[in-house]
Amino acid sequence: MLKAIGIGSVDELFAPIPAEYRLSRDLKVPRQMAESEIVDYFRQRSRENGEGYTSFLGAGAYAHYRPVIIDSLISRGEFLTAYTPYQAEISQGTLQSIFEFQTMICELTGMEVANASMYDGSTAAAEAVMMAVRLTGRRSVVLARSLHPEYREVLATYATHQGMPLTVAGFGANGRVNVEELEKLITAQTAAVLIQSPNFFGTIEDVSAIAEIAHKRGAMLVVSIAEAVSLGIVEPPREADVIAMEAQSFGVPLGFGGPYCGVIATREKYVRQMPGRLVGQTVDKQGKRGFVLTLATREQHIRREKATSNICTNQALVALMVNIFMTVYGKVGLKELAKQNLAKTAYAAGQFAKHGKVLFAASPRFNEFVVQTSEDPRVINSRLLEHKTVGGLPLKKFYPELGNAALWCCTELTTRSAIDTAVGLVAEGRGSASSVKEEAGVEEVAR
Amino acid sequence: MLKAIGIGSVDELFAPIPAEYRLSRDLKVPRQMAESEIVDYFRQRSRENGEGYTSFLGAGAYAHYRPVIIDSLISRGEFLTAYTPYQAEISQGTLQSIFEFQTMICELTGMEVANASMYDGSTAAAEAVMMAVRLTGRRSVVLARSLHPEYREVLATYATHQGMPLTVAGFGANGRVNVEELEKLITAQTAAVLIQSPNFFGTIEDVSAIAEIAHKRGAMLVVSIAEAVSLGIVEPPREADVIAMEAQSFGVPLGFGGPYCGVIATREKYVRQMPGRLVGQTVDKQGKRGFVLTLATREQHIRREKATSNICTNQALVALMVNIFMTVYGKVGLKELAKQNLAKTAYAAGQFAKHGKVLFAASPRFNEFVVQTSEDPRVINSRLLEHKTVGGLPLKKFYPELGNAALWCCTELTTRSAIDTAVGLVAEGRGSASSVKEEAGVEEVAR
Amino acid sequence: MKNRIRKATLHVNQNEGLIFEKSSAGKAAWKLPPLDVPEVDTSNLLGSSERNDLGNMPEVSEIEIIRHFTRLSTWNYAIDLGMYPLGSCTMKYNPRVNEAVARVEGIANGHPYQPEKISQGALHIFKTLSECLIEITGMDAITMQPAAGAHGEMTGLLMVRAYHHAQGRPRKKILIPDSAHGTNPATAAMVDYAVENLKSDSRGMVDVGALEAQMNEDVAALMLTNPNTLGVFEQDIHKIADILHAKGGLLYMDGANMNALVGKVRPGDFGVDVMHLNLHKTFSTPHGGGGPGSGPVAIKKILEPFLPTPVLITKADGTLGFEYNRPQSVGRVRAFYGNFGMFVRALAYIQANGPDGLRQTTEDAVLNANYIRKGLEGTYDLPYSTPTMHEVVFSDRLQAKKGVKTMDIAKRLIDYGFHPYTTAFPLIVPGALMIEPTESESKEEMDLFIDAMKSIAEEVEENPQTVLDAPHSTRVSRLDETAAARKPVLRWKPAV
Amino acid sequence: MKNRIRKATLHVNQNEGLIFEKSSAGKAAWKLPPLDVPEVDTSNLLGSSERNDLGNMPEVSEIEIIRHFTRLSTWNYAIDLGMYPLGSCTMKYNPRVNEAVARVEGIANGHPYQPEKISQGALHIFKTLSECLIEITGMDAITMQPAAGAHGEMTGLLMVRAYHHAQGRPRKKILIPDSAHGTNPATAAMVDYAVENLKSDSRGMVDVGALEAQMNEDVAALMLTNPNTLGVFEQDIHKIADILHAKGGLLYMDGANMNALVGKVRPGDFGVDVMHLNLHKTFSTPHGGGGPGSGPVAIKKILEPFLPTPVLITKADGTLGFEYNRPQSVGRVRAFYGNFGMFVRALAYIQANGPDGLRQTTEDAVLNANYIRKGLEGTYDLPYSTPTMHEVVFSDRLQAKKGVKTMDIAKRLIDYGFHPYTTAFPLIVPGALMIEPTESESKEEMDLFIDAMKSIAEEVEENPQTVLDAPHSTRVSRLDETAAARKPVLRWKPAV
Ligand SMILES: Cc1ncc(COP(=O)(O)O)c(C=O)c1O
Ligand SMILES: Cc1ncc(COP(=O)(O)O)c(C=O)c1O
Repeated sequence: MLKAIGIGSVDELFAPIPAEYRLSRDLKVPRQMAESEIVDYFRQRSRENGEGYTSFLGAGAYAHYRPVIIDSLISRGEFLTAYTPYQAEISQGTLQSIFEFQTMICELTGMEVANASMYDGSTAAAEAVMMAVRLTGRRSVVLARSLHPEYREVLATYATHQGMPLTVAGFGANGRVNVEELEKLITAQTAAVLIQSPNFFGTIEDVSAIAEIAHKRGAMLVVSIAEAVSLGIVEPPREADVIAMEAQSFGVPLGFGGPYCGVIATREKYVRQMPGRLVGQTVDKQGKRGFVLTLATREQHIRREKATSNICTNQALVALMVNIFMTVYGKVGLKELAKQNLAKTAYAAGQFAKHGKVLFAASPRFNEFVVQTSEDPRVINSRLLEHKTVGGLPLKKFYPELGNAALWCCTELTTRSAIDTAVGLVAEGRGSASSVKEEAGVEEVAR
Repeated sequence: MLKAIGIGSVDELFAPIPAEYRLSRDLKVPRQMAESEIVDYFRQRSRENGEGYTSFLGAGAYAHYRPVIIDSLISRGEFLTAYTPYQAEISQGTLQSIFEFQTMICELTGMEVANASMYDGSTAAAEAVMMAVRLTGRRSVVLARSLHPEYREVLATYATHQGMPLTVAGFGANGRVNVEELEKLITAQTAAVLIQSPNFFGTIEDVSAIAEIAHKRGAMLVVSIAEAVSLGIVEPPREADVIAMEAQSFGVPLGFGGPYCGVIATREKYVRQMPGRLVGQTVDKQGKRGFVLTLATREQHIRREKATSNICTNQALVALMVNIFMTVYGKVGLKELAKQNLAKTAYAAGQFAKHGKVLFAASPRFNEFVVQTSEDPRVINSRLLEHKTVGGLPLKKFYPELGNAALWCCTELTTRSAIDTAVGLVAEGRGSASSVKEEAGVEEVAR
Repeated sequence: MKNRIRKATLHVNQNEGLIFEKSSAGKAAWKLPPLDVPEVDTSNLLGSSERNDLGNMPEVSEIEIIRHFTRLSTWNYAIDLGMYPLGSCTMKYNPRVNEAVARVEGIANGHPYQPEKISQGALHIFKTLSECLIEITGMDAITMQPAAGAHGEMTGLLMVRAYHHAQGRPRKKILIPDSAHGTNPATAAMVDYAVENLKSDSRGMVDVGALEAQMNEDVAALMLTNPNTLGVFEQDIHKIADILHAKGGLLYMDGANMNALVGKVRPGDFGVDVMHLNLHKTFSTPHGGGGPGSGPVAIKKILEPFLPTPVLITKADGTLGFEYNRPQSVGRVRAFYGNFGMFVRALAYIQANGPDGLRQTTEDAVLNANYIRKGLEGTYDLPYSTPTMHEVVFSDRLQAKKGVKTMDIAKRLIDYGFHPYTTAFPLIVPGALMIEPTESESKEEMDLFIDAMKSIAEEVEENPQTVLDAPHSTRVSRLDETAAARKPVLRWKPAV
Repeated sequence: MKNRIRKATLHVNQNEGLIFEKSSAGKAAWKLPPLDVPEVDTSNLLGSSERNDLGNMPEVSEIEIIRHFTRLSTWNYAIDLGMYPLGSCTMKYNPRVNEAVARVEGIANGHPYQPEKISQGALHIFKTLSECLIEITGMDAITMQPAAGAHGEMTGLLMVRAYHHAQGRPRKKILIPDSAHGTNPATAAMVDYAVENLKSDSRGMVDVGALEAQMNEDVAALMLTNPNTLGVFEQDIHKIADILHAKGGLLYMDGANMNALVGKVRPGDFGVDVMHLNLHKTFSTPHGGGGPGSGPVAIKKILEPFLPTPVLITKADGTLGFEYNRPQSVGRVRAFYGNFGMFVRALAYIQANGPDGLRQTTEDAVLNANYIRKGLEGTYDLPYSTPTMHEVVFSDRLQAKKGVKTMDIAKRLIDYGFHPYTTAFPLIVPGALMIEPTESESKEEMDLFIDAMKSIAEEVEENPQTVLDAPHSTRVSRLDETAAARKPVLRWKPAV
């Protein structure tokens, strides 16, 4: 090949790089490893990473069963190693599956249009809010304190640097948004009200009430959904103007936090302000049905600085996992699945109520609940950890006002015996002031 | 559908079955389980099945590294869920890959033709012998005691029920076939001489010497190869008339003994007496190259009781694993792989020689060797087992004449530290008469 | 042609040469870890046994291998792509969970000789499946060793042979109906039995009269497929068994068609003494382009002493293990314990179905076959009007008048997006179209199939040539099999 | 057309409707375990929040799902099928071992909030990869949080913004060359910066004079892609950096084209202050039809205080953990820690290559691009003769004379068995053909590509219509995008 090109050595090709910058040494990265060594390396890391632990963690990342066929199908090279479907004639597989994804998201959320995916639930929420800002021409935002704390942080990052004022509405004793407070915070400048339902505590918000308040003032309501499985049994926030969802629960591995699958769904009339890719149906020269990326004039590669967002690569393959999961469970399965989550959680909350205080018990919840204990939950968790069990998420860091509280989650995978064991271990420390030994353990499990 | 067929209930379709035999109860099999339960069940069984043990077992089933792409490729539905390629126009994928498989087997064995696979190495050996019986018109067989004991049992099963006399030639102090004895056993009735190389002890036989003896008497030489990786560095038995191989070493999981991949390779002139499927090259109507199943007139579906064998379904998908493995390592890799096996084994044998007696040390070997100890190897193994290590295969059952001997195997996956640990543990019991406690353990690990 | 074909279309497809044609020195897809023991001098260790050259083995990169086999795969038809109605092959869905559990570490990597103490997991799977299969067949014991159906036939007949020997009067022959699969006579011959043909009657069943006449003390057994290869249940099965047993013969059942019976009737209950199962048919293990299979043989008590060794047992301490010491055994039929990986898949299939699921499966399989029979009756000739179980056999009699044979119709089906049915078998139906949909097919898919078959029948009338020249849509057209057999090219050779 | 096309052919392909069109009540592909806790009265628990209807969600069987997606997949082109020379996208081989290790239990199932004590495995991967990327880029620190390149750009510019604020003098604009990718200006706008265009010179590089003139205290940073989107290395990069730094501006590098530099030169060494990487380009994580990606941002010391939270640290006790308390941080850009699954794949890629492998990879990528340039020079117009690094950009000027545009040539390439190159980008080349082979392509595959491109050029002369009507071999012909955008149909609705 060198000959064909007419050069003597490959280095000649790097001549354009000023000599003084060229690297004359090896990079300091691990030496080349055989495939067997690579596999061993990651197996080892896996053993250091909670392999085989029982967990009661949720809080925006949920452990649901992943049907085997998801990986069988997404592992097909035709899906795995294709690029964004710009060339429609040889991308119909990806395009039709996205069209089906958009359809199912609409069916589940009660919205009219959905996009092909966003990075995750938190960025989807932020982009949804900016969408409202563009649509209303207003710039301030009111968000709920019962929204996932990290989602709030992300919105803050996106908003503050654009000089968008944010105000936060607290929650009441029922674990729901304090509607009176919210109402006061909404002004003529409020572009959007952002809430989550089921909210961070697993409590289902009174969406219609909040929608009414927001709309009365001409603000748009953006609802974030972090636990997609709830849609099987919980009425979707149909009164919302935009829904920003995290679909990880639908067949996406926990994977230590990502990749996940954000989605934005909204009303048809808002579609031209929607960020992200959209697939539309059309016909070919022979009138045969086909699918293409459409409304690209919203996007960066056409509109550049005037685009609705800078998003380009999204989470396509993860959206395909979600798509397959939704197809496997479908109309009946999703409901039954959600029911099991509800039942396990109801049982667990009931058991905990016997030994600790379960907060917000009055309001409807899906698969998470907050348990308040006399003991510091971090101490409790270090005790559970010795039994290969990961307890609920200590809330001190996010909600100091709740004292010794932790957020517990149960899914269809949580067994009764695991619940009973955990409840027992929590009860053990009842009333006891944390011993020194336990205190020692605290830091390590603190988040 | 019932309506379309014109019946009232499905049961009407089962009317042809005499009522007295129809089953009116549920089958007593496990209740229907959810996919998640099935996965849990097998995970549990896996934990009870030597998961995470280090092993020094070979003896016809070898632990080599399996490149990841093998499963990525054979998992494609187009390979996994296709039937035998009878309809060539929509089976070219399977057909071409078998043609490549046949070619590589020929390259490695030095033979002229190879079939598409047999059940395993043991049945391949038995069918190869029967092939010799048909070709020579003679009926008796001489086999080597250094042939895998279970292969000998299988041949006995196939042969005795056809009234084919079998005689066995022992091995000498060098671990190779006793040539003098062999020579005496070969008669004018001897259809075939069957040996294994590397033999059951890992020792490489003097194939040319044996071939000469056999051919001198008009008998055919059938050589069985159980450790395919040896072909990377050990000269193939080119003087053989038929080679019966077990290709499990080439990328096939140990899988507790199966499915594996037998193969028969021989000379062109014997092809019409060869059992099993064969793929041949041809052209289509436009003269385009294509592949088809050929010489089917040897097979049961055409010749029925006159067929060369009754084999129909073979081990196609396993042969595809083997094919991919051979393609991954190829001309250079297979040699380097074999070299590593040789080096690990040489090191291990050297270490063992310091503490026990390594038999047959004078002859060339590949990746197995026999260690003789004062202690009963079953006692040694129960000690190793406590360190999650599976020692060599105790040989008493198969070769009582060798006393306290065990067959050890090392592959590229055996680490130096694992070898040192094992050697240390074997040394521990040196000279010591097995204690009572140890004796207790014996039965459980006895084979 | 276009407008008629609804299920398939043309699409661009990659060509691909032989891997050897892509090979060039220096390319590699492998990498070994650094050696942690001293290098060795191979010629010193191996002497004259050292090999120096690996001939024409390929040298290619990993992406070339991925592309090579991915491209090749796209030339295959498969269950995963559509209906695969091969009669007698039971091409049902191969559940992916089966593949997943077969790859769980301890199950995929267990060594056959590892101590029983640390093999309880595998042995438990072995035992559970054995018990399920015994219950499903209504027999008393089972061997899991045979690697496929034909291997099971051999194992079964060996036990029959050993049984008669033990009785002190060996027998000479096996009766086999003319409708039987080729492996039946081939197997009988392999175990040194003479094969005697048994005629079928007008209903396509065993002619009981003829059997009565042919049965005598020389007959070791009758090998019967039930439902037989016409998809017909042998209604006189009990009479048949009685006739055999009366003269000391045994009834062997080829269980290839168990998909018509599971959960509805048990061979053990209607007089079968020995039978094999095809886990790769009835129990959903994948065909993989021609295997691996698994052909367990279930037997009645009288044959138990003759089971191949080893036999799985529960030991005194309650753990599972193998018994090797069985003096009357026919011996081993293969190394180790059988195609264990297939046991895992078959058990997963049984667990996923449960008692009700298994029954339902059988009912759907039979229902589907009858739906297709109904749909094509009249369009194609139905040589036997006897009730259909899991598969239906038509003949090309009507189309043959136009010179179109079953194989031509089969090839034309490819253009319509289907895999052909089984052609030219059973032999008692000249020009057979042997169709087995299995329970896996939806009404939608079967309607498309019926449609396609009818449309082809019309084409045969309107312009037979289209059918005779089919397939038209595959990357290769009909291949010259005669040439392939006349001058066999069975391996690639470098151009000289 | 046939005889010219060597790499592809036609083959039968399955049609497939929308999943909703296959749905019918009662079909199911799911099964839940029996509930081990008391059933609950949902309406009692949820009251008015209870949902009763899931609308038109599908009901299908498992085999239908397997077939649905398997059939759909066969309509896609992919790296696994052949050369995918999309310029700027670095469509290299995606190693399968990456997929395997990403699925190892503890790695696939780790919860982001599980105690750090039992997360050391994931954190170790995180740390090792971070260190590798810092070494490869020659920068001082890194954040792994961004989910893709554009997200990385935003994160980088937020840090730039925070830096200038901390300096006490916020700035208004970002300079962006006219050759830049669309995400660059879009990102600048998202973080409230004005975008000012920077002209390229005749060599396709930044016009240093123009830069000198445009640079002032209002400029926060220059966003530069290097090699730029013409595949040209910005030789005056050091001058450019100096000009920016002299006036207090920062140099942002879009690292999308790092595949041309890894192991040969480090951006940190030639003056870059902040840059993003695309693990889904340079580091072989699969594109998956449009993601997931990962866009880590590497920075110089001066920007470290502004890194998004949390930041990975080694704690007093030597274990790894996250630091959340970083007062000057720009804040989070997403929940949790980034697309961790992609980190696993990228690290596996680095391990499989090692220092020599990484350098070799870069050399091969550049060599391949130059081989293609050489092969097509003369046949296609090369607007910039400046030396080519990892990709080469031609224009359709010669073919346009016959009315054939870059998109037409691209569509015709499909018939030849290739995925098209990138069309109509960069904007400074009207009718661009942007070709990036990557290191993964063999000479054989590239020769076929060059051949195809030349053959198409001839077709343009002989009969342009064939090219204008292309593709001819795909199951759908060119689709009506205008209609799609005019009356958008963005979801399936049941026929009423
Ligand atoms: C009726 C019948 N018997 C026996 C066999 C042979 O089974 P196998 O191919 O598993 O050896 C088959 C398989 O084709 C069959 O259809
Ligand atoms: C030069 C350049 N910059 C930025 C991007 C955007 O990266 P991503 O798609 O990962 O957001 C791309 C990807 O297409 C690109 O080619």
